[in-house]
Amino acid sequence: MQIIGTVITGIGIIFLFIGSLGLFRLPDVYNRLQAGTKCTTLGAFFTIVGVGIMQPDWLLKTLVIALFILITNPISNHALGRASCKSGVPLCDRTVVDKTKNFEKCRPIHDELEGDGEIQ
Amino acid sequence: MIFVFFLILLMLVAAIAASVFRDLISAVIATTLVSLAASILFYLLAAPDVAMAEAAIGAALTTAIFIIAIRRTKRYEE
Amino acid sequence: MAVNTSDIVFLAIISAGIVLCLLRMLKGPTASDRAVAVDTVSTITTALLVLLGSIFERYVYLDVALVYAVLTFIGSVAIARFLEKGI
Amino acid sequence: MRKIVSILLLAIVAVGIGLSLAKIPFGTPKTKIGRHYINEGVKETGATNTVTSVVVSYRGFDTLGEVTVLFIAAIGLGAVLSNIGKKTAGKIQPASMVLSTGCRVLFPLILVFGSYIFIHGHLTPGGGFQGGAIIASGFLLIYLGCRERRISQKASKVTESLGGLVFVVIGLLGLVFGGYFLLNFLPKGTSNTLFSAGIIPIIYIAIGFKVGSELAGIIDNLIEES
Repeated sequence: MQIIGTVITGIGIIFLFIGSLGLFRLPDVYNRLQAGTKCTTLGAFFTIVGVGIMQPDWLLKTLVIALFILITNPISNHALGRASCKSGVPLCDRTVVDKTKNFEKCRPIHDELEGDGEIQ
Repeated sequence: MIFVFFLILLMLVAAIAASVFRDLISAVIATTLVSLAASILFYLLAAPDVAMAEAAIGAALTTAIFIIAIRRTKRYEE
Repeated sequence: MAVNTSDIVFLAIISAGIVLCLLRMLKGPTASDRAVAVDTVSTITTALLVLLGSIFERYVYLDVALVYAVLTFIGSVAIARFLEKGI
Repeated sequence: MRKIVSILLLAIVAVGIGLSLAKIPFGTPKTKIGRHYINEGVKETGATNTVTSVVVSYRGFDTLGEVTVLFIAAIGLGAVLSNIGKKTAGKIQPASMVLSTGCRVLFPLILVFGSYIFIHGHLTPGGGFQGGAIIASGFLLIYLGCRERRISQKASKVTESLGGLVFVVIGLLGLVFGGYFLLNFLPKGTSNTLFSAGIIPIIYIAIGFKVGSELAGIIDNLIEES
């Protein structure tokens, strides 16, 4: 039981590290969001459940924590992605397909835009 | 012990960043990072009550109040 | 409190991840990048708190991790709503 | 210049924190009264969490002062902001469907979690202030996600006043029963169960409601009236 839990926790922590590596290396906000959401959600889930398997008395509470992570993390990342789209952060120059051009909803708000895309 | 010093260094770098940034929203984000590190420090010092208060107030409420204040003033420092 | 070798390795890897996020927070050209970096750090922190609870072998310390899992996303949502001029 | 001074001050504070962490041995009681709290606290008050027994039982009058400070701050903020008058809401971007649905799903769970924190304040870490802050964060989430559901100012004021009233009345009941303010007049019960520790859970529930409604009222004032 101890060994299984340690292995699962190790997998989760490797996912967490890969997520932050992707956050550091990828070119623009939208790619970074992808690394920051998927990898860290999966990694945190594996880590927390792995600790729960290591100490079987804790399994219920760790499952509750993992459930909350699974609900809240995608919501905040969705809100951040929508906000960066609306505030006009540019895509990186290697982007091939931009489907948000076709939707009026996804375009940045142009009135009194303070220019979030500029580098301060 | 090394981990504690790592956390103190993290707090220090984030606090310096918060004082240097010209964009006030970025400064608020850096302040959130300071409060995260402070909460882990309280946790390591075996004070879970204080860590819980720091997490509940520093993570959500302080950020929101700063943002509401920035909304009525200018976003970029001159 | 028993610190195994595996725990030290885990803490080292997590520290490296937090350092990468910190660098992105310092570098990131727009405010959105910084917000994404801090959001990632808060998720990593939740996992770290559960891991530290298992190292300390204290069951009641899990409550703090639960507070993190429930509340830290509200700060990110607040920043996002400001950036899209919704608040 | 200002930047250099701020960086210098921060460095000094960091060195101070680091040195104090390196020198102080943690976990050894130094003072006589600290040793008394740790050794006799569970027996005398019935609360398993020593911090709670200090905050509510040994230093209960102090806590009443803190709650009063928070109350005065909320009242003062309302008085300052009511002069400005209502701004028109203007063009506010509505929240996306994911966010508003998530808010509606998560809001009751956050309320239940905050209640858990302050009801179990004498058993697990946490207490009235932490639970109140969590509940206020839930209301903040409502303001961020679905703006049209706002709380009524009157209900929050009534809840806040009731919380303060329960605290003071329980203190006065101690005066009636035993002779001093905030006497623990209820039976202690067996420790480490939910119904134990006499008046401590009741006071913490009152503080939780009071702090939660106060912080929610502050957020409502700031968002709607400024």
